[in-house]
Amino acid sequence: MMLTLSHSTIGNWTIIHVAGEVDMATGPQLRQEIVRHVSEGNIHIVIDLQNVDFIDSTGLGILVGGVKRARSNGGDFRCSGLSGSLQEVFSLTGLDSVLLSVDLNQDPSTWEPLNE
Amino acid sequence: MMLTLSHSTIGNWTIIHVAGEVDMATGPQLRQEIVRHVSEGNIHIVIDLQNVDFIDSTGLGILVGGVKRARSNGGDFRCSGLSGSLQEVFSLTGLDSVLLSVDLNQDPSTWEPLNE
Amino acid sequence: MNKAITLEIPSQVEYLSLVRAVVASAASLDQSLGDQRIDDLRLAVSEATTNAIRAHARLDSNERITIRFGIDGDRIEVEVQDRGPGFDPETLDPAGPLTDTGRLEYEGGFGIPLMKILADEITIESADEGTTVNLVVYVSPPSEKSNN
Amino acid sequence: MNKAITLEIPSQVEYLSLVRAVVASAASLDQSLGDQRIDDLRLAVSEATTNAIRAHARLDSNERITIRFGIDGDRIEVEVQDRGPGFDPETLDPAGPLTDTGRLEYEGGFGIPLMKILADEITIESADEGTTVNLVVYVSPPSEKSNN
Ligand SMILES: Nc1ncnc2c1ncn2[C@@H]1O[C@H](COP(=O)(O)OP(=O)(O)O)[C@@H](O)[C@H]1O
Ligand SMILES: Nc1ncnc2c1ncn2[C@@H]1O[C@H](COP(=O)(O)OP(=O)(O)O)[C@@H](O)[C@H]1O
Repeated sequence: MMLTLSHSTIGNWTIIHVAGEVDMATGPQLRQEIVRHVSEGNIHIVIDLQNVDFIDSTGLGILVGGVKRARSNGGDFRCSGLSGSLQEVFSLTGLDSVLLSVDLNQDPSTWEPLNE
Repeated sequence: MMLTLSHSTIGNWTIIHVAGEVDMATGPQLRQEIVRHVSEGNIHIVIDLQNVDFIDSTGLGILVGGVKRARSNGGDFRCSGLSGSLQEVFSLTGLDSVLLSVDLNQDPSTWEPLNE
Repeated sequence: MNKAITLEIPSQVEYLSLVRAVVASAASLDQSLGDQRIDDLRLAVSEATTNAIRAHARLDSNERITIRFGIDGDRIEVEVQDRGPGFDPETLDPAGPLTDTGRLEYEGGFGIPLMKILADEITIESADEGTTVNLVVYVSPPSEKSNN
Repeated sequence: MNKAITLEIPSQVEYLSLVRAVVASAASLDQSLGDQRIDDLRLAVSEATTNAIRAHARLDSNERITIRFGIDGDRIEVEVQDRGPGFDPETLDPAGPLTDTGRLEYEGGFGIPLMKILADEITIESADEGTTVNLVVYVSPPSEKSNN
Protein backbone atom coordinates (compact mmCIF):
# COMPACT_ATOMS: atom_id res chain seq x y z
CA MET A 1 0.00 0.00 0.00
CA MET A 2 1.61 3.20 -1.19
CA LEU A 3 0.59 6.80 -1.20
CA THR A 4 1.00 8.64 -4.48
CA LEU A 5 1.90 12.31 -4.10
CA SER A 6 2.17 15.03 -6.71
CA HIS A 7 1.74 18.78 -6.71
CA SER A 8 0.70 21.71 -8.83
CA THR A 9 0.21 25.45 -8.31
CA ILE A 10 -2.71 27.88 -8.59
CA GLY A 11 -1.62 31.49 -8.08
CA ASN A 12 0.46 31.50 -4.89
CA TRP A 13 -1.15 28.26 -3.67
CA THR A 14 0.62 24.90 -3.77
CA ILE A 15 -1.80 22.03 -4.33
CA ILE A 16 -0.62 18.68 -2.95
CA HIS A 17 -2.52 15.85 -4.67
CA VAL A 18 -2.77 12.70 -2.58
CA ALA A 19 -3.93 9.28 -3.83
CA GLY A 20 -4.29 6.13 -1.72
CA GLU A 21 -5.04 5.39 1.93
CA VAL A 22 -3.58 7.63 4.62
CA ASP A 23 -2.75 5.66 7.76
CA MET A 24 0.16 5.04 10.12
CA ALA A 25 2.00 3.20 7.32
CA THR A 26 1.69 5.87 4.65
CA GLY A 27 1.23 9.00 6.79
CA PRO A 28 4.95 9.76 7.27
CA GLN A 29 5.28 10.22 3.50
CA LEU A 30 2.55 12.85 3.55
CA ARG A 31 3.98 14.66 6.59
CA GLN A 32 7.37 14.81 4.90
CA GLU A 33 5.86 16.30 1.74
CA ILE A 34 4.04 19.01 3.72
CA VAL A 35 7.13 19.85 5.79
CA ARG A 36 9.22 20.10 2.63
CA HIS A 37 6.84 22.53 0.93
CA VAL A 38 6.58 24.76 4.01
CA SER A 39 10.35 24.79 4.46
CA GLU A 40 10.71 25.84 0.82
CA GLY A 41 8.48 28.81 1.58
CA ASN A 42 5.28 27.47 0.02
CA ILE A 43 3.11 28.40 2.96
CA HIS A 44 -0.24 28.53 1.13
CA ILE A 45 -1.18 24.89 0.71
CA VAL A 46 -4.26 22.95 -0.40
CA ILE A 47 -4.31 19.20 0.26
CA ASP A 48 -6.32 17.64 -2.55
CA LEU A 49 -7.94 14.50 -1.11
CA GLN A 50 -10.11 13.62 -4.09
CA ASN A 51 -8.36 10.29 -4.56
CA VAL A 52 -8.21 9.38 -0.88
CA ASP A 53 -11.00 7.13 0.29
CA PHE A 54 -9.56 6.31 3.67
CA ILE A 55 -7.87 8.43 6.31
CA ASP A 56 -7.25 7.41 9.91
CA SER A 57 -6.48 9.39 13.07
CA THR A 58 -2.78 9.49 12.16
CA GLY A 59 -3.70 11.17 8.89
CA LEU A 60 -5.98 13.66 10.68
CA GLY A 61 -3.08 14.46 13.01
CA ILE A 62 -0.82 15.14 10.05
CA LEU A 63 -3.38 17.57 8.62
CA VAL A 64 -3.59 19.31 12.03
CA GLY A 65 0.20 19.58 11.88
CA GLY A 66 -0.09 21.06 8.40
CA VAL A 67 -2.53 23.74 9.59
CA LYS A 68 -0.18 24.60 12.45
CA ARG A 69 2.95 24.70 10.28
CA ALA A 70 1.39 26.82 7.54
CA ARG A 71 -0.29 29.31 9.90
CA SER A 72 2.70 29.71 12.22
CA ASN A 73 4.68 30.71 9.13
CA GLY A 74 2.04 33.28 8.17
CA GLY A 75 0.43 31.05 5.55
CA ASP A 76 -2.73 28.99 5.23
CA PHE A 77 -3.66 25.34 4.84
CA ARG A 78 -6.86 24.10 3.17
CA CYS A 79 -8.27 20.88 1.80
CA SER A 80 -10.41 19.93 -1.20
CA GLY A 81 -12.17 17.00 -2.81
CA LEU A 82 -13.56 15.35 0.33
CA SER A 83 -15.63 12.23 -0.30
CA GLY A 84 -18.69 11.59 1.84
CA SER A 85 -16.85 9.32 4.21
CA LEU A 86 -13.94 11.74 4.69
CA GLN A 87 -16.39 14.56 5.23
CA GLU A 88 -18.01 12.51 7.99
CA VAL A 89 -14.70 11.91 9.76
CA PHE A 90 -13.68 15.57 9.45
CA SER A 91 -16.93 16.69 11.02
CA LEU A 92 -16.98 13.99 13.74
CA THR A 93 -13.54 15.11 14.92
CA GLY A 94 -14.13 18.82 14.45
CA LEU A 95 -11.26 18.99 11.99
CA ASP A 96 -13.59 20.84 9.62
CA SER A 97 -13.56 23.79 12.04
CA VAL A 98 -9.86 24.49 11.46
CA LEU A 99 -9.31 22.92 8.04
CA LEU A 100 -11.55 24.73 5.57
CA SER A 101 -12.56 23.14 2.26
CA VAL A 102 -12.05 24.91 -1.03
CA ASP A 103 -13.26 24.28 -4.55
CA LEU A 104 -10.24 23.98 -6.85
CA ASN A 105 -12.44 24.91 -9.82
CA GLN A 106 -13.08 28.34 -8.31
CA ASP A 107 -10.58 31.16 -8.28
CA PRO A 108 -8.66 31.41 -4.97
CA SER A 109 -9.85 35.00 -4.57
CA THR A 110 -13.35 33.59 -3.98
CA TRP A 111 -12.25 31.15 -1.26
CA GLU A 112 -13.58 31.81 2.22
CA PRO A 113 -10.99 33.92 4.09
CA LEU A 114 -9.53 32.91 7.46
CA ASN A 115 -11.30 34.88 10.18
CA GLU A 116 -8.46 35.72 12.51
CA MET B 1 -20.96 -12.45 -2.33
CA MET B 2 -23.75 -12.88 -4.84
CA LEU B 3 -23.86 -13.84 -8.46
CA THR B 4 -25.98 -11.65 -10.70
CA LEU B 5 -27.67 -13.53 -13.55
CA SER B 6 -29.67 -12.20 -16.47
CA HIS B 7 -30.35 -13.41 -19.98
CA SER B 8 -31.06 -12.24 -23.49
CA THR B 9 -31.48 -13.89 -26.90
CA ILE B 10 -29.71 -13.67 -30.26
CA GLY B 11 -31.48 -15.70 -32.95
CA ASN B 12 -32.12 -19.13 -31.43
CA TRP B 13 -29.33 -18.65 -28.86
CA THR B 14 -29.97 -17.88 -25.19
CA ILE B 15 -27.23 -15.71 -23.70
CA ILE B 16 -26.80 -16.10 -19.92
CA HIS B 17 -24.99 -13.04 -18.54
CA VAL B 18 -23.07 -13.73 -15.34
CA ALA B 19 -21.57 -11.10 -13.02
CA GLY B 20 -19.56 -11.80 -9.87
CA GLU B 21 -17.31 -14.60 -8.67
CA VAL B 22 -18.20 -18.20 -9.48
CA ASP B 23 -17.19 -20.56 -6.69
CA MET B 24 -18.67 -23.24 -4.45
CA ALA B 25 -20.84 -20.61 -2.75
CA THR B 26 -22.34 -19.06 -5.87
CA GLY B 27 -22.00 -21.95 -8.34
CA PRO B 28 -25.30 -23.67 -7.47
CA GLN B 29 -27.18 -20.54 -8.63
CA LEU B 30 -25.48 -20.75 -12.02
CA ARG B 31 -26.08 -24.50 -12.37
CA GLN B 32 -29.76 -23.98 -11.60
CA GLU B 33 -30.05 -21.25 -14.23
CA ILE B 34 -28.45 -23.47 -16.90
CA VAL B 35 -30.63 -26.47 -15.98
CA ARG B 36 -33.74 -24.32 -16.11
CA HIS B 37 -32.98 -22.99 -19.60
CA VAL B 38 -32.20 -26.45 -20.98
CA SER B 39 -35.35 -27.90 -19.44
CA GLU B 40 -37.35 -25.10 -21.09
CA GLY B 41 -35.94 -26.22 -24.44
CA ASN B 42 -33.35 -23.46 -24.81
CA ILE B 43 -30.58 -25.82 -25.80
CA HIS B 44 -28.36 -23.31 -27.61
CA ILE B 45 -26.67 -21.39 -24.83
CA VAL B 46 -23.83 -18.87 -24.56
CA ILE B 47 -22.48 -18.13 -21.09
CA ASP B 48 -21.35 -14.51 -21.11
CA LEU B 49 -18.48 -14.26 -18.60
CA GLN B 50 -17.46 -10.69 -19.35
CA ASN B 51 -18.23 -9.57 -15.81
CA VAL B 52 -16.71 -12.60 -14.11
CA ASP B 53 -13.16 -12.10 -12.91
CA PHE B 54 -12.91 -15.24 -10.83
CA ILE B 55 -14.00 -18.80 -11.46
CA ASP B 56 -12.89 -21.83 -9.48
CA SER B 57 -12.93 -25.57 -10.21
CA THR B 58 -16.55 -25.82 -9.08
CA GLY B 59 -17.47 -23.22 -11.70
CA LEU B 60 -15.47 -25.06 -14.37
CA GLY B 61 -17.37 -28.24 -13.43
CA ILE B 62 -20.68 -26.45 -13.86
CA LEU B 63 -19.65 -25.31 -17.33
CA VAL B 64 -18.65 -28.90 -18.18
CA GLY B 65 -22.11 -29.93 -17.01
CA GLY B 66 -23.61 -27.25 -19.24
CA VAL B 67 -21.76 -28.56 -22.30
CA LYS B 68 -22.97 -32.07 -21.50
CA ARG B 69 -26.60 -31.04 -20.89
CA ALA B 70 -26.87 -28.90 -24.00
CA ARG B 71 -25.19 -31.42 -26.33
CA SER B 72 -27.06 -34.45 -25.00
CA ASN B 73 -30.26 -32.59 -25.85
CA GLY B 74 -29.02 -31.91 -29.37
CA GLY B 75 -27.99 -28.34 -28.62
CA ASP B 76 -24.75 -26.46 -28.07
CA PHE B 77 -23.05 -24.56 -25.26
CA ARG B 78 -20.52 -21.76 -25.77
CA CYS B 79 -18.88 -19.00 -23.76
CA SER B 80 -17.89 -15.41 -24.42
CA GLY B 81 -16.11 -12.45 -22.87
CA LEU B 82 -13.23 -14.31 -21.20
CA SER B 83 -10.76 -12.07 -19.38
CA GLY B 84 -7.08 -12.94 -19.50
CA SER B 85 -7.15 -14.77 -16.19
CA LEU B 86 -10.21 -16.85 -17.13
CA GLN B 87 -8.65 -17.64 -20.48
CA GLU B 88 -5.59 -18.95 -18.63
CA VAL B 89 -7.67 -21.23 -16.39
CA PHE B 90 -9.71 -22.50 -19.34
CA SER B 91 -6.56 -23.41 -21.23
CA LEU B 92 -4.72 -24.90 -18.20
CA THR B 93 -7.62 -27.29 -17.59
CA GLY B 94 -8.31 -28.01 -21.27
CA LEU B 95 -11.83 -26.65 -20.87
CA ASP B 96 -11.22 -24.53 -23.97
CA SER B 97 -11.14 -27.74 -26.04
CA VAL B 98 -14.82 -28.48 -25.37
CA LEU B 99 -16.17 -25.02 -24.54
CA LEU B 100 -15.65 -22.84 -27.60
CA SER B 101 -15.57 -19.03 -27.34
CA VAL B 102 -17.78 -16.86 -29.48
CA ASP B 103 -17.88 -13.14 -30.19
CA LEU B 104 -21.32 -11.81 -29.29
CA ASN B 105 -20.77 -8.87 -31.65
CA GLN B 106 -20.58 -11.24 -34.62
CA ASP B 107 -23.59 -12.93 -36.18
CA PRO B 108 -24.10 -16.51 -34.86
CA SER B 109 -23.90 -17.81 -38.43
CA THR B 110 -20.19 -16.87 -38.39
CA TRP B 111 -19.43 -18.76 -35.15
CA GLU B 112 -17.11 -21.76 -35.47
CA PRO B 113 -19.26 -24.87 -35.93
CA LEU B 114 -19.00 -27.93 -33.67
CA ASN B 115 -16.92 -30.55 -35.51
CA GLU B 116 -18.73 -33.72 -34.62
CA MET C 1 -20.91 -14.48 20.88
CA ASN C 2 -19.32 -16.97 18.55
CA LYS C 3 -16.14 -15.42 17.15
CA ALA C 4 -16.38 -16.66 13.60
CA ILE C 5 -13.15 -15.38 12.09
CA THR C 6 -9.76 -15.03 13.74
CA LEU C 7 -6.91 -13.08 12.18
CA GLU C 8 -3.41 -12.82 13.58
CA ILE C 9 -0.99 -10.30 12.12
CA PRO C 10 2.55 -9.16 12.83
CA SER C 11 2.71 -5.93 14.81
CA GLN C 12 3.66 -3.85 11.76
CA VAL C 13 1.93 -0.90 10.15
CA GLU C 14 2.12 -2.55 6.71
CA TYR C 15 -0.63 -4.95 7.80
CA LEU C 16 -3.19 -2.23 8.60
CA SER C 17 -4.54 -2.23 5.06
CA LEU C 18 -4.97 -6.01 5.19
CA VAL C 19 -6.93 -5.73 8.43
CA ARG C 20 -9.21 -3.18 6.78
CA ALA C 21 -9.69 -5.45 3.77
CA VAL C 22 -10.75 -8.27 6.08
CA VAL C 23 -13.19 -6.02 7.95
CA ALA C 24 -14.77 -4.91 4.68
CA SER C 25 -14.93 -8.47 3.41
CA ALA C 26 -16.31 -9.92 6.65
CA ALA C 27 -18.85 -7.14 7.05
CA SER C 28 -20.07 -7.58 3.49
CA LEU C 29 -20.98 -11.20 4.32
CA ASP C 30 -23.92 -9.61 6.07
CA GLN C 31 -25.97 -8.28 3.18
CA SER C 32 -27.94 -5.92 5.38
CA LEU C 33 -25.02 -3.79 6.62
CA GLY C 34 -24.85 -0.58 4.58
CA ASP C 35 -21.63 0.78 3.06
CA GLN C 36 -21.60 3.68 5.51
CA ARG C 37 -21.60 1.38 8.52
CA ILE C 38 -18.94 -0.84 6.95
CA ASP C 39 -16.77 2.29 6.55
CA ASP C 40 -17.38 3.19 10.20
CA LEU C 41 -16.42 -0.29 11.39
CA ARG C 42 -13.40 -0.37 9.10
CA LEU C 43 -12.06 2.89 10.54
CA ALA C 44 -12.80 1.91 14.16
CA VAL C 45 -10.99 -1.43 13.79
CA SER C 46 -8.10 0.27 11.99
CA GLU C 47 -7.77 2.71 14.94
CA ALA C 48 -7.78 -0.09 17.51
CA THR C 49 -5.16 -1.99 15.51
CA THR C 50 -2.99 1.12 15.16
CA ASN C 51 -3.06 1.58 18.96
CA ALA C 52 -2.20 -2.10 19.43
CA ILE C 53 0.81 -1.77 17.11
CA ARG C 54 1.94 1.35 19.01
CA ALA C 55 1.52 -0.48 22.31
CA HIS C 56 3.72 -3.36 21.14
CA ALA C 57 6.29 -0.91 19.81
CA ARG C 58 6.55 0.66 23.27
CA LEU C 59 7.63 -2.76 24.63
CA ASP C 60 9.77 -3.57 21.59
CA SER C 61 7.52 -6.60 21.32
CA ASN C 62 7.40 -8.98 18.38
CA GLU C 63 4.14 -10.55 19.53
CA ARG C 64 1.33 -10.68 17.05
CA ILE C 65 -1.99 -8.91 17.26
CA THR C 66 -5.17 -10.95 17.30
CA ILE C 67 -8.39 -9.73 15.71
CA ARG C 68 -11.61 -11.71 16.11
CA PHE C 69 -14.77 -11.12 14.11
CA GLY C 70 -18.18 -12.34 15.15
CA ILE C 71 -21.19 -11.92 12.93
CA ASP C 72 -24.64 -12.86 14.06
CA GLY C 73 -27.98 -11.75 12.70
CA ASP C 74 -28.14 -8.22 14.05
CA ARG C 75 -24.63 -7.26 15.16
CA ILE C 76 -21.03 -7.44 14.07
CA GLU C 77 -18.48 -7.64 16.83
CA VAL C 78 -14.74 -7.14 16.41
CA GLU C 79 -12.18 -7.64 19.13
CA VAL C 80 -8.61 -6.35 18.84
CA GLN C 81 -6.20 -7.87 21.34
CA ASP C 82 -2.61 -6.82 22.04
CA ARG C 83 0.04 -7.86 24.56
CA GLY C 84 1.24 -4.31 25.11
CA PRO C 85 1.80 -2.46 28.42
CA GLY C 86 -1.87 -1.64 28.96
CA PHE C 87 -3.32 1.71 30.05
CA ASP C 88 -6.18 3.14 32.03
CA PRO C 89 -8.90 4.23 29.61
CA GLU C 90 -10.72 6.05 32.44
CA THR C 91 -7.95 8.56 33.07
CA LEU C 92 -7.43 9.62 29.48
CA ASP C 93 -7.32 13.38 29.21
CA PRO C 94 -9.42 14.44 26.22
CA ALA C 95 -7.40 16.82 24.09
CA GLY C 96 -10.23 19.34 23.72
CA PRO C 97 -11.62 20.94 20.56
CA LEU C 98 -9.20 21.85 17.80
CA THR C 99 -10.22 25.51 18.06
CA ASP C 100 -8.70 25.70 21.59
CA THR C 101 -5.50 27.72 21.79
CA GLY C 102 -2.49 25.45 21.51
CA ARG C 103 -4.54 22.36 20.52
CA LEU C 104 -2.97 22.43 17.06
CA GLU C 105 0.40 21.73 18.68
CA TYR C 106 -0.73 18.16 19.39
CA GLU C 107 -1.29 15.88 16.42
CA GLY C 108 -2.63 12.88 18.36
CA GLY C 109 -5.61 12.02 20.48
CA PHE C 110 -8.15 11.27 17.75
CA GLY C 111 -8.14 7.46 17.95
CA ILE C 112 -10.22 6.54 20.97
CA PRO C 113 -12.73 9.40 20.55
CA LEU C 114 -13.30 8.28 16.93
CA MET C 115 -13.82 4.64 17.96
CA LYS C 116 -16.34 5.78 20.57
CA ILE C 117 -18.32 7.77 18.02
CA LEU C 118 -18.15 5.20 15.22
CA ALA C 119 -19.03 2.04 17.12
CA ASP C 120 -22.47 1.39 18.61
CA GLU C 121 -20.79 -0.23 21.61
CA ILE C 122 -17.17 -0.20 22.77
CA THR C 123 -15.48 -1.81 25.75
CA ILE C 124 -11.78 -1.55 26.55
CA GLU C 125 -10.26 -4.08 28.91
CA SER C 126 -6.68 -3.24 29.77
CA ALA C 127 -4.17 -4.72 32.21
CA ASP C 128 -0.42 -5.20 32.47
CA GLU C 129 -0.59 -8.16 30.07
CA GLY C 130 -2.28 -6.21 27.34
CA THR C 131 -5.40 -4.56 26.04
CA THR C 132 -8.53 -5.89 24.37
CA VAL C 133 -10.82 -3.47 22.57
CA ASN C 134 -14.26 -4.79 21.70
CA LEU C 135 -16.21 -2.92 19.02
CA VAL C 136 -19.83 -3.64 18.11
CA VAL C 137 -21.81 -2.29 15.19
CA TYR C 138 -25.52 -3.00 14.90
CA VAL C 139 -26.69 -4.30 11.57
CA SER C 140 -30.21 -2.95 11.83
CA PRO C 141 -30.49 0.85 11.57
CA PRO C 142 -30.26 2.75 14.90
CA SER C 143 -33.98 3.57 14.89
CA GLU C 144 -34.72 -0.14 15.12
CA LYS C 145 -32.16 -0.68 17.88
CA SER C 146 -33.45 -2.33 20.99
CA ASN C 147 -32.71 -0.37 24.14
CA ASN C 148 -29.04 -1.13 24.48
CA MET D 1 9.45 -20.10 7.34
CA ASN D 2 7.84 -17.57 9.61
CA LYS D 3 4.07 -17.77 9.17
CA ALA D 4 3.27 -14.09 9.36
CA ILE D 5 -0.52 -14.08 9.08
CA THR D 6 -2.95 -16.64 10.46
CA LEU D 7 -6.60 -16.73 9.46
CA GLU D 8 -9.22 -19.06 10.90
CA ILE D 9 -12.62 -19.30 9.25
CA PRO D 10 -15.77 -21.33 9.77
CA SER D 11 -16.05 -24.27 7.42
CA GLN D 12 -18.65 -22.55 5.21
CA VAL D 13 -18.56 -21.67 1.53
CA GLU D 14 -19.60 -18.07 2.25
CA TYR D 15 -16.09 -17.43 3.58
CA LEU D 16 -14.27 -18.40 0.38
CA SER D 17 -14.44 -14.85 -0.98
CA LEU D 18 -12.96 -13.52 2.26
CA VAL D 19 -10.07 -15.98 2.02
CA ARG D 20 -9.40 -14.77 -1.52
CA ALA D 21 -9.50 -11.14 -0.39
CA VAL D 22 -6.89 -11.91 2.27
CA VAL D 23 -4.66 -13.71 -0.25
CA ALA D 24 -4.83 -10.75 -2.62
CA SER D 25 -4.17 -8.29 0.20
CA ALA D 26 -1.33 -10.30 1.73
CA ALA D 27 0.29 -10.96 -1.63
CA SER D 28 0.14 -7.28 -2.56
CA LEU D 29 2.26 -6.48 0.52
CA ASP D 30 5.07 -7.79 -1.61
CA GLN D 31 5.41 -5.11 -4.26
CA SER D 32 7.33 -7.37 -6.60
CA LEU D 33 4.65 -10.05 -7.09
CA GLY D 34 2.82 -9.41 -10.37
CA ASP D 35 -0.98 -9.42 -10.71
CA GLN D 36 -0.90 -12.65 -12.70
CA ARG D 37 0.92 -14.52 -9.94
CA ILE D 38 -1.42 -13.05 -7.31
CA ASP D 39 -4.36 -14.40 -9.36
CA ASP D 40 -2.67 -17.82 -9.54
CA LEU D 41 -2.10 -17.93 -5.79
CA ARG D 42 -5.62 -16.68 -5.08
CA LEU D 43 -7.14 -19.49 -7.15
CA ALA D 44 -4.84 -22.18 -5.72
CA VAL D 45 -5.64 -21.17 -2.13
CA SER D 46 -9.35 -20.97 -2.95
CA GLU D 47 -9.20 -24.54 -4.30
CA ALA D 48 -7.41 -25.84 -1.23
CA THR D 49 -9.95 -24.13 1.03
CA THR D 50 -12.87 -25.50 -0.99
CA ASN D 51 -11.47 -29.03 -0.55
CA ALA D 52 -11.03 -28.40 3.18
CA ILE D 53 -14.67 -27.27 3.50
CA ARG D 54 -15.80 -30.37 1.58
CA ALA D 55 -13.65 -32.59 3.83
CA HIS D 56 -15.24 -31.13 6.98
CA ALA D 57 -18.70 -31.53 5.47
CA ARG D 58 -18.03 -35.24 4.98
CA LEU D 59 -17.51 -35.54 8.75
CA ASP D 60 -20.34 -33.15 9.59
CA SER D 61 -17.61 -31.22 11.37
CA ASN D 62 -17.97 -27.70 12.77
CA GLU D 63 -14.22 -27.26 13.18
CA ARG D 64 -12.66 -24.21 11.64
CA ILE D 65 -10.15 -24.13 8.82
CA THR D 66 -6.75 -22.55 9.42
CA ILE D 67 -4.88 -20.67 6.73
CA ARG D 68 -1.34 -19.44 7.35
CA PHE D 69 0.51 -16.96 5.15
CA GLY D 70 4.24 -16.53 5.16
CA ILE D 71 5.94 -13.86 3.12
CA ASP D 72 9.66 -13.57 2.90
CA GLY D 73 11.78 -11.83 0.30
CA ASP D 74 11.46 -14.25 -2.56
CA ARG D 75 8.53 -16.55 -1.83
CA ILE D 76 4.99 -16.51 -0.56
CA GLU D 77 3.85 -19.62 1.24
CA VAL D 78 0.26 -20.44 2.13
CA GLU D 79 -0.81 -23.42 4.20
CA VAL D 80 -4.43 -24.62 4.37
CA GLN D 81 -5.16 -26.98 7.23
CA ASP D 82 -8.34 -28.96 7.84
CA ARG D 83 -9.43 -31.58 10.37
CA GLY D 84 -11.27 -33.67 7.78
CA PRO D 85 -11.00 -37.42 7.14
CA GLY D 86 -7.79 -37.18 5.12
CA PHE D 87 -7.06 -38.94 1.81
CA ASP D 88 -4.17 -40.42 -0.11
CA PRO D 89 -3.02 -37.86 -2.69
CA GLU D 90 -0.84 -40.53 -4.37
CA THR D 91 -3.75 -42.75 -5.39
CA LEU D 92 -5.89 -40.03 -6.98
CA ASP D 93 -7.10 -41.14 -10.36
CA PRO D 94 -6.70 -38.25 -12.82
CA ALA D 95 -9.97 -37.75 -14.66
CA GLY D 96 -8.32 -37.55 -18.09
CA PRO D 97 -8.77 -34.91 -20.80
CA LEU D 98 -12.22 -33.41 -21.30
CA THR D 99 -12.24 -34.65 -24.90
CA ASP D 100 -12.27 -38.30 -23.70
CA THR D 101 -15.59 -40.10 -24.22
CA GLY D 102 -17.69 -39.89 -21.09
CA ARG D 103 -15.43 -37.34 -19.34
CA LEU D 104 -18.15 -34.68 -19.59
CA GLU D 105 -20.29 -36.84 -17.28
CA TYR D 106 -18.01 -35.91 -14.39
CA GLU D 107 -18.04 -32.28 -13.21
CA GLY D 108 -15.26 -32.60 -10.61
CA GLY D 109 -11.58 -33.37 -10.51
CA PHE D 110 -10.18 -29.96 -11.45
CA GLY D 111 -9.06 -28.80 -7.99
CA ILE D 112 -5.80 -30.60 -7.26
CA PRO D 113 -4.57 -30.54 -10.89
CA LEU D 114 -5.12 -26.76 -10.94
CA MET D 115 -3.25 -26.26 -7.65
CA LYS D 116 -0.35 -28.29 -9.04
CA ILE D 117 -0.14 -26.16 -12.17
CA LEU D 118 -0.65 -22.79 -10.45
CA ALA D 119 1.74 -23.15 -7.52
CA ASP D 120 5.52 -23.29 -7.91
CA GLU D 121 5.64 -25.87 -5.13
CA ILE D 122 2.89 -27.91 -3.50
CA THR D 123 3.02 -30.48 -0.72
CA ILE D 124 -0.02 -32.32 0.65
CA GLU D 125 0.25 -33.97 4.05
CA SER D 126 -2.79 -36.02 4.88
CA ALA D 127 -3.66 -38.36 7.73
CA ASP D 128 -6.74 -39.47 9.65
CA GLU D 129 -6.69 -36.23 11.68
CA GLY D 130 -6.77 -34.00 8.65
CA THR D 131 -4.98 -32.57 5.69
CA THR D 132 -2.50 -29.74 5.27
CA VAL D 133 -1.86 -28.34 1.81
CA ASN D 134 1.20 -26.14 1.46
CA LEU D 135 1.39 -23.87 -1.58
CA VAL D 136 4.42 -21.81 -2.55
CA VAL D 137 4.67 -19.12 -5.20
CA TYR D 138 8.01 -17.57 -6.06
CA VAL D 139 8.12 -13.81 -6.11
CA SER D 140 10.98 -13.57 -8.59
CA PRO D 141 10.12 -14.57 -12.16
CA PRO D 142 10.58 -18.28 -13.04
CA SER D 143 13.71 -17.58 -15.09
CA GLU D 144 15.42 -16.38 -11.91
CA LYS D 145 14.24 -19.42 -9.89
CA SER D 146 16.91 -21.40 -8.12
CA ASN D 147 17.13 -25.06 -9.11
CA ASN D 148 14.65 -27.14 -7.21
N1 LIG E 1 -3.95 -0.66 23.04
C1 LIG E 1 -3.37 0.28 23.83
N2 LIG E 1 -2.38 -0.06 24.68
C2 LIG E 1 -1.80 0.87 25.48
N3 LIG E 1 -2.13 2.16 25.49
C3 LIG E 1 -3.13 2.58 24.67
C4 LIG E 1 -3.79 1.66 23.80
N4 LIG E 1 -4.73 2.34 23.12
C5 LIG E 1 -4.65 3.62 23.53
N5 LIG E 1 -3.68 3.77 24.46
C6 LIG E 1 -3.30 5.03 25.16
O1 LIG E 1 -4.35 5.96 25.00
C7 LIG E 1 -3.85 7.17 24.41
C8 LIG E 1 -4.91 7.81 23.53
O2 LIG E 1 -5.11 7.02 22.38
P1 LIG E 1 -5.78 7.64 21.07
O3 LIG E 1 -7.03 8.33 21.47
O4 LIG E 1 -5.90 6.56 20.08
O5 LIG E 1 -4.78 8.77 20.58
P2 LIG E 1 -3.23 8.68 20.24
O6 LIG E 1 -2.92 7.23 19.95
O7 LIG E 1 -3.07 9.56 19.06
O8 LIG E 1 -2.51 9.21 21.46
C9 LIG E 1 -2.59 6.74 23.68
O9 LIG E 1 -1.71 7.80 23.56
C10 LIG E 1 -2.06 5.63 24.57
O10 LIG E 1 -1.31 6.17 25.64
N1 LIG F 1 -8.50 -31.68 2.06
C1 LIG F 1 -8.97 -32.86 1.63
N2 LIG F 1 -9.41 -33.78 2.52
C2 LIG F 1 -9.88 -34.98 2.10
N3 LIG F 1 -9.93 -35.35 0.79
C3 LIG F 1 -9.49 -34.49 -0.14
C4 LIG F 1 -8.98 -33.20 0.22
N4 LIG F 1 -8.61 -32.57 -0.91
C5 LIG F 1 -8.88 -33.41 -1.93
N5 LIG F 1 -9.41 -34.56 -1.47
C6 LIG F 1 -9.82 -35.74 -2.28
O1 LIG F 1 -9.23 -35.63 -3.55
C7 LIG F 1 -10.23 -35.68 -4.57
C8 LIG F 1 -9.83 -34.82 -5.76
O2 LIG F 1 -9.85 -33.45 -5.41
P1 LIG F 1 -9.93 -32.33 -6.53
O3 LIG F 1 -8.88 -32.56 -7.54
O4 LIG F 1 -9.90 -31.01 -5.83
O5 LIG F 1 -11.32 -32.55 -7.27
P2 LIG F 1 -12.80 -32.63 -6.65
O6 LIG F 1 -12.77 -31.97 -5.32
O7 LIG F 1 -13.63 -31.93 -7.66
O8 LIG F 1 -13.10 -34.11 -6.59
C9 LIG F 1 -11.50 -35.21 -3.89
O9 LIG F 1 -12.64 -35.72 -4.52
C10 LIG F 1 -11.32 -35.77 -2.49
O10 LIG F 1 -11.73 -37.11 -2.43
